[in-house]
Amino acid sequence: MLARLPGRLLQMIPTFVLIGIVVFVLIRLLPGDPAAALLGIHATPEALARINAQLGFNRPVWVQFLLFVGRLLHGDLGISVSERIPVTEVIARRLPVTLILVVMAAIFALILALPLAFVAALHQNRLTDVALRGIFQVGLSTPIFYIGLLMLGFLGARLHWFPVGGIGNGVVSGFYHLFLPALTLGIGLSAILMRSLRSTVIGVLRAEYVEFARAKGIAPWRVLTGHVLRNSLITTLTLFGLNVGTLLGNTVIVENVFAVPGIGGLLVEAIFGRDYPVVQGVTLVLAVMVSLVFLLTDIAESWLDPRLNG
Amino acid sequence: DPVMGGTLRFARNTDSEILDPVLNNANADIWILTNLYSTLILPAPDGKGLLPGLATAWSASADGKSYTLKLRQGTKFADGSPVTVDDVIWSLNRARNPNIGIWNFLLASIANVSAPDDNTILITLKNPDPSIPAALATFNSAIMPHKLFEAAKGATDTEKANNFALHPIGDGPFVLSSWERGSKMVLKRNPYYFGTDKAGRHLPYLDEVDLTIVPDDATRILQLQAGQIDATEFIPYVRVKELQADPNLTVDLFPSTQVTYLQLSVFPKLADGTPNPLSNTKVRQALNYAISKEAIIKVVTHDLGTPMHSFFSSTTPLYYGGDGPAYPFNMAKAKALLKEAGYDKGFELTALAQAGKANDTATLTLVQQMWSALGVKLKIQQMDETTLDNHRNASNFQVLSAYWTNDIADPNEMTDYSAYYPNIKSAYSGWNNPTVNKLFEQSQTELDPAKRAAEYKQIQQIYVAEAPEFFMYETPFAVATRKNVVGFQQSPLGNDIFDMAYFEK
Amino acid sequence: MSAVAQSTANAPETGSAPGEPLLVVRKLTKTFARSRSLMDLVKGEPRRRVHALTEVDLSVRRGETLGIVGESGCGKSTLARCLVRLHRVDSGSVTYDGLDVVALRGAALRRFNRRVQMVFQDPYGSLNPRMTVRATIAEALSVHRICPRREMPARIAALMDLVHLPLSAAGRRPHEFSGGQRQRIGIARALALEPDCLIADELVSALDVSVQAQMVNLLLELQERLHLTVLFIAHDLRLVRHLSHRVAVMYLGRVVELAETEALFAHPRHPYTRALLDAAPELDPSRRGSAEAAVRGELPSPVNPPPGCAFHPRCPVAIEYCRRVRPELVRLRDGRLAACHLAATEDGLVQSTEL
Amino acid sequence: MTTPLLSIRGLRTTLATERGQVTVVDGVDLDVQPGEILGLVGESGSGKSMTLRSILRLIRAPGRVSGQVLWRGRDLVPLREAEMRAIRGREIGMIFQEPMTALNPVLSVGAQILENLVAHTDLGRSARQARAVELLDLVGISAPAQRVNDYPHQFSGGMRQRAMIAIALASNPTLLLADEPTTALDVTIQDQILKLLMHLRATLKMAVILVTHDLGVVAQSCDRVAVLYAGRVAEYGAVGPVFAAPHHAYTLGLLRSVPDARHARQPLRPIGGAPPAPDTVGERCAFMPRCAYATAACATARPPLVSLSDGRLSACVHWDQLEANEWAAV
Amino acid sequence: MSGALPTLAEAPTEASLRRKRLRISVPLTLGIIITVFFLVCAIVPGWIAPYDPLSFDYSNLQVGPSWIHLLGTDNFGRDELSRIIWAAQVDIQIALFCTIPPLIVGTIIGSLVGYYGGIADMIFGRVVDLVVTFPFMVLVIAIVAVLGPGLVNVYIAVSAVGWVFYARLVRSEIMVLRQADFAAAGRVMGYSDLRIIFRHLLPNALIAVVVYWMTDMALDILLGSSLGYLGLGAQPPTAEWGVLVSDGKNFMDTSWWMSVFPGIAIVLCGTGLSLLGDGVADLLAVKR
Ligand SMILES: Nc1ncnc2c1ncn2[C@@H]1O[C@H](COP(=O)(O)OP(=O)(O)OP(=O)(O)O)[C@@H](O)[C@H]1O
Ligand SMILES: Nc1ncnc2c1ncn2[C@@H]1O[C@H](COP(=O)(O)OP(=O)(O)OP(=O)(O)O)[C@@H](O)[C@H]1O
Ligand SMILES: [Mg+2]
Ligand SMILES: [Mg+2]
Repeated sequence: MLARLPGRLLQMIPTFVLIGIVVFVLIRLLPGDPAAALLGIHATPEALARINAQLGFNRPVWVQFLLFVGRLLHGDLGISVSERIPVTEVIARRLPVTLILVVMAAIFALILALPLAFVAALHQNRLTDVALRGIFQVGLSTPIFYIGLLMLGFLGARLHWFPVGGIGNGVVSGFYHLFLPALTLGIGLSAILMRSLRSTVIGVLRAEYVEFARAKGIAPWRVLTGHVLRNSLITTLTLFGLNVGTLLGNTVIVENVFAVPGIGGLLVEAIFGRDYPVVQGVTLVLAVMVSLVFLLTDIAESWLDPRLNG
Repeated sequence: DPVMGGTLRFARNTDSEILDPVLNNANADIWILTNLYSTLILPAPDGKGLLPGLATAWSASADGKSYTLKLRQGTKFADGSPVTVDDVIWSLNRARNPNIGIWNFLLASIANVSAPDDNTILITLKNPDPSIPAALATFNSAIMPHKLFEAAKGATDTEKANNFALHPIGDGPFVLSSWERGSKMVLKRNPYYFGTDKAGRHLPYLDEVDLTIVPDDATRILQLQAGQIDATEFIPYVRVKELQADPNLTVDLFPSTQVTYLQLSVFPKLADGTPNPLSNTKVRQALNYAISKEAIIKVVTHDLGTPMHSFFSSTTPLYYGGDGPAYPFNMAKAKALLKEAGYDKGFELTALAQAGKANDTATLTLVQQMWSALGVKLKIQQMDETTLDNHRNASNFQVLSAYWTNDIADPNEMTDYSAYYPNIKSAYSGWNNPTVNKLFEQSQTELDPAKRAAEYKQIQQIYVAEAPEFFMYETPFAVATRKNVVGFQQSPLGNDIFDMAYFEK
Repeated sequence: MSAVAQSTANAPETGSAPGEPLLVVRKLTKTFARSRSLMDLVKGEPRRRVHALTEVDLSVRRGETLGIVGESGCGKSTLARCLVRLHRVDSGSVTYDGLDVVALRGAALRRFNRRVQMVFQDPYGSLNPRMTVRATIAEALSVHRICPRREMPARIAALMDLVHLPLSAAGRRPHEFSGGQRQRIGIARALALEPDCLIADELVSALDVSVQAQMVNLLLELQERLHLTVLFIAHDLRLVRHLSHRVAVMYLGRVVELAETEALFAHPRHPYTRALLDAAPELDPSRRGSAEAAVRGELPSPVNPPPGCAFHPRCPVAIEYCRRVRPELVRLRDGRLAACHLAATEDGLVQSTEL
Repeated sequence: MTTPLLSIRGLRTTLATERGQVTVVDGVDLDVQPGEILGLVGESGSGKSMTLRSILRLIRAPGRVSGQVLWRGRDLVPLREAEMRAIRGREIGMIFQEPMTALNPVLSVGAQILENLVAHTDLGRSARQARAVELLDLVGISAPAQRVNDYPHQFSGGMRQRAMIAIALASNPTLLLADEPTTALDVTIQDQILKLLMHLRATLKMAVILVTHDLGVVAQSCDRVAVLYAGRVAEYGAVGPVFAAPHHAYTLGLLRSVPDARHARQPLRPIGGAPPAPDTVGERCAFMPRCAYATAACATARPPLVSLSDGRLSACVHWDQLEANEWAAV
Repeated sequence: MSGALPTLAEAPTEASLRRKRLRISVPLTLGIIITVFFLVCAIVPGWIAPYDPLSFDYSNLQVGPSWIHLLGTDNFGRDELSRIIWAAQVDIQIALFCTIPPLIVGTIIGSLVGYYGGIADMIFGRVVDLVVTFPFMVLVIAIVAVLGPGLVNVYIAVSAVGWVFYARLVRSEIMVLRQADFAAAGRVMGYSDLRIIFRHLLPNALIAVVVYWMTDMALDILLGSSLGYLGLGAQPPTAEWGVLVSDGKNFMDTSWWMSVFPGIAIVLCGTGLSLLGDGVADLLAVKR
């Protein structure tokens, strides 16, 4: 894997360029431009022209793209149209929150899905299994904002166990505040993971090497931890990598419900506000982030699965 | 008695974008700005009158072509530096500069601002303008520290403004202490603020206001109920009754200038070239009659709204509501009018609404149902705000759900926008009434209040009779606070007024 | 059934008489590229290759059965696949009845495939699990327009009878058959095209002894009836010995010995052949072999074949010369082909002083 | 005759499948003497692997094992799982049919050996490590100290099989259950593995049950042979006599299916048909439909395994009417 | 030679095999029942729904479940049950129109790319990266914003992105299948590539596609809800489960039934589809 790392990194570049172009074109296909979004009902042709000229959005798209790429090479993503500060600053402020949120969500999803998938797999087709699958099916079919509001209503407002939205001040309080949104996101993801994980575990449990381990006379829990868990984790990781995009997409909703100033909400706001520089910047950062996650899952997979080191 | 001190935690649904009085354009900016900057004249909290601000007195010359204002002595910016006539002149000149921002039209009649002495400001006008005192009480005329602004980084006014607005120093009751974009804004008491209460105590009472951003209505209310915040605005009407019943909460319904209505295009032809049935006055009247405002007020505003009598709100100066609600529900009349107009077979209309605004879609859903009795088929299409504005500003729409809040305590802004053709074709509707146009132009220079009132009465009557919009309702601002919060006010223009707020012991 | 036999009999004679070489392979080389990491690329290391076949020489005579044996991974399947053009060869030539097989493409390739068919090792994998027997055979018939649509049922019945499958099984899918029956379906499908050469890659390896025997009988019967030329690839020396007229022994991508069956089994000349025969367990418990294994070590990696004679690391009689110089496949005195320095010396083909 | 190490009587194993309960081992009787190699042959699906797994009770619920498995006089069938674990791997080792799937691909070979040592020995960490290397050396893996941390995919097929043997031998079992240890391998490698097993048997005084398809393997390596058909033992006896004069029509059929060097390109005499699916036999000789000697007597009941002379057992009604095997005459 | 003839007496007869092949499991039966129920709702909602889903009743705003209104009424006094039943029409439509075009296009592209590999596969790899790197929902939101809200545009947006997931799935299946001997056999038989791809390989890849398809349908109904939350989904007064749930959001405290019952409909439909998917996969699976 480590030998292939530089290759993987190189491979990302065309992806980023492609994403850059698609985003550039897509956002400019939206009706209205940053000036129109800024001015709203106060827009007059003169004001629009003045502001677009100020912001440089009156030039041909390809010129804008080249300028964007040129600035990008200096680490400059431009200035946010609506917030009027550098996009790098906007992202720097919002990204960590989302990162923590997503990481916590991933952990929650694993904590939920992994043991429960095991329990379900070990009780295949018995009541426990059916009940667990039923619960996760509900999790899978319930809109994420609804789960979020229920969490807020019960665990937050009613029981006062958790703060009702926001991100608090400081690290400890930050984690405390992000608990519910991360859990909400995690539930959604765990429902996706659980389904395939269960069948993976069932498959692994049936594998000959598990039988062989039993034939060695080692204890059942050692069989589970030493053989089944590790092999199931590989599939989980793959699956997790595939669902990072979904997870990030759901942050849009969760951040809205829980008043978390993260990057998902920012992106949608920026799309609606025609804040071209922010959309471009955030997309790029997301692409880098997701690619890194892919890379990390790849590395973790090859660490777990020596066959991949071929 | 008011208690000094304390931190008020207030949740808003969206964050401000720029805290510059001139360059802003979003309500989320405007409604917070008055806490940071003072104007020469202050609007009364009820929106009806004007109070002394940085100027203690003002008077117009006999010909109405100049105003003289006396500056208050010893006022300071939040950093302790004095407010000088230079700051005033520079600020007003910046505010009326046609190349900066979009609010300069409010001060368009000013020809020159000067200072005969260190305590006096003389404003000369191109023509008499009765709305100047109100304009000077509007956020964009705020007085800013010239030197500090110039010291801000950047080459152009825009760049300087962007940087200055990150750490604005103003002369309002509060000063920005920290700002985490999209999440939280902390306002600290400005110790140099000139304002006092009736008992002579220095305002504001509060030490601090924490403004947090919570986009989701339901979450904001949950936070309030959980005691995580002390107050919040934009309570959905459906929740008002329920929250009023909560022993821990108070729900205030502040009179507002907010009106909700459906904007129309009355051009003879639509953007796609097909004939426009709404260009026919009778059709518009018929459709207006066919809308049961009572039902909408009941279902959508849960009886918090009131029917419109005019095209602007009853809280606006020079409002005329004497003829009663516009177009009370009358299906028979509606049918008759439509028949007269030759449209008794019905037709199709498309209404645009902003995506995610539950009330707009609810209203349109009701209208859709009501009109179906006339054979008028209404299609509803939601879109994001910018796309909607794009349709509006290109006059590319038939019906469009809209609401309005005044920014200035004068009817001229709304009239200019909605009823006066030469500027923006009466809000891009294409409604062009020469009488109204002439009356409005006269009223803009009319110094006699009675005559101006008469002109406005006529404008409103013509407008209602011609029905270039579908009248819906006006609504108060619903703000919920914890029981111990007293004195918070929202002006009819929407400004959040924190300087009189305090915690009851 | 008779239809099949007839049409094969009526196939135009293509010149060469029985016993003449039908399929001639010359210096056939096939390598597979291994994926190369970026690091290798940066370091400028050449792309690593699996040397599956190296300069293989072979000829199959019309109507004969040529057996091919060798260890797993020595290139038997690769050879078979190259012959039916499933692989593109790197170099060398394959001539079939005067036809240059390597250069074939499009319609000509399809015509060639009609004449040379292959049956695969894996009875589970070589049939489309979703197609019934009837559909499988009918597809072959209709794609090549072997017979008019109305005659198809009769032709299918004839083919199934030929391989001893009951007609009632025509509507079933592969998973409803045993391994031996599946191989029969595979053979029926191949025979549907009326080929004159059949390449059987480990046709019976996956089957039980009793079923193996059934298949052996079937192959013998078919060859008799349809005058097929057969290339029989197998692990099992007993089977190869039973079926083949001649046998080729392969080691690490090369043919190391090729001889008439009986001669080969009686007097193996290549040490590898000898090891192979020694290692094969005899069926007679009274004739137990030595307690020592016939040959040490494992098959070397085809990525880095050893220099010199590929067998030298495991060869009990290897001398220093074998480590350096690769022996050519030469014709020995007794007419067989072998690639061994020592065998060549024994026969006086090489002066022992040269070694 | 000495007391057998392992004595199996009426072993019956039932598995739960989609079609319901299926009996795949249907009353197997077997004896294994200390230090002997017992060959277990039979067609695919005859229940060889299931018999081995049943001995170690590696049958998952709701599958069931019944009958008697006397291991040094102690019946394993009623033992609790924990007691069973002390026997698995410790006293009875097992190697599985397919080394590719039976070795955990994500654990190093060493780790998989160590597991066994941790469970069954009280060796210290370094002693275990040393033992693992020693084991790999024992099964003939060159440079064992370097290869111990390799993963299964880095081993060739033959080496994987050796690694499995090393794992099974880790705690010096008295009996090794070897399920087709050579089927997937080439003749030369098969030869090496079989010679290794025989060598280990001799040096470690270990008994082996060797499952195989290949009659040649039995002839060359086993002391005694049991022929399995449809979940039952058809014939049992010392290898030489059984091969020379099979006492079951099925054994005879198997031996005749193998090509004979003297009759090249002559039709063979295979057993017709295919073995029955488990549980479709009914009350008759399971081999009857394929048997050339079948008579009405075969159709009345499943013939029991009866003891014949010199320790041979057969379940054939017509055992004494069979022709002798031909090559035996040579 | 008769000895070589396999005896088929013990083998199950053709009829019994067919019966076994079609033996329908309990989960599958449940899946079929649920799916058929919703299909009936979608096809003839008018026969089942007790009320007009659009007619207002100002005297019965937000009344809870009762015998008159089994599932209560919404803030316009519309019967919730009737709205849920009529919504099935829209949601089944969403489930189908959001998935069938990507299913077809993705399957074809995935098959070709998986079989031929090469440059096309590399380009496809980049497209996959592009799509998976970009949060799906955001991409759909952006495309819907470009095209304007409304179901048709949602279909276009989801299809524009969704085909990639099908193609990726099919590609990896085909890549494995093309190694199979029966693919090689097809080539040796002189079959054309297209015949091998679409007649031999693809049918064997379809199980995975069917299972994914069923899940995808359920997820798309949910996506409708998220878009409804943002106002970009079905346009009023059209009832759609997701939009009903998100409309009911404001009434969670006062009128829980407005969001809970449509939510249950989503869960039920999703469960039905996934049971159906698993069951059909079981039926189609080739036993070995
Ligand atoms: N498609 C391929 N890509 C890469 N390497 C291959 C490929 N096919 C075969 N090889 C390699 O070529 C060599 C010869 O393989 P081949 O399958 O021809 O051996 P074989 O003699 O048929 O073995 P077996 O008896 O196990 O079937 C092996 O090392 C194998 O790994
Ligand atoms: N997990 C299982 N579920 C159901 N039936 C099974 C299972 N495993 C094996 N069987 C059946 O049990 C019977 C005996 O199988 P077993 O694996 O013991 O055969 P075997 O003699 O070892 O065959 P082979 O030579 O193919 O390994 C067969 O009919 C097989 O189909
Ligand atoms: Mg092969
Ligand atoms: Mg077995």
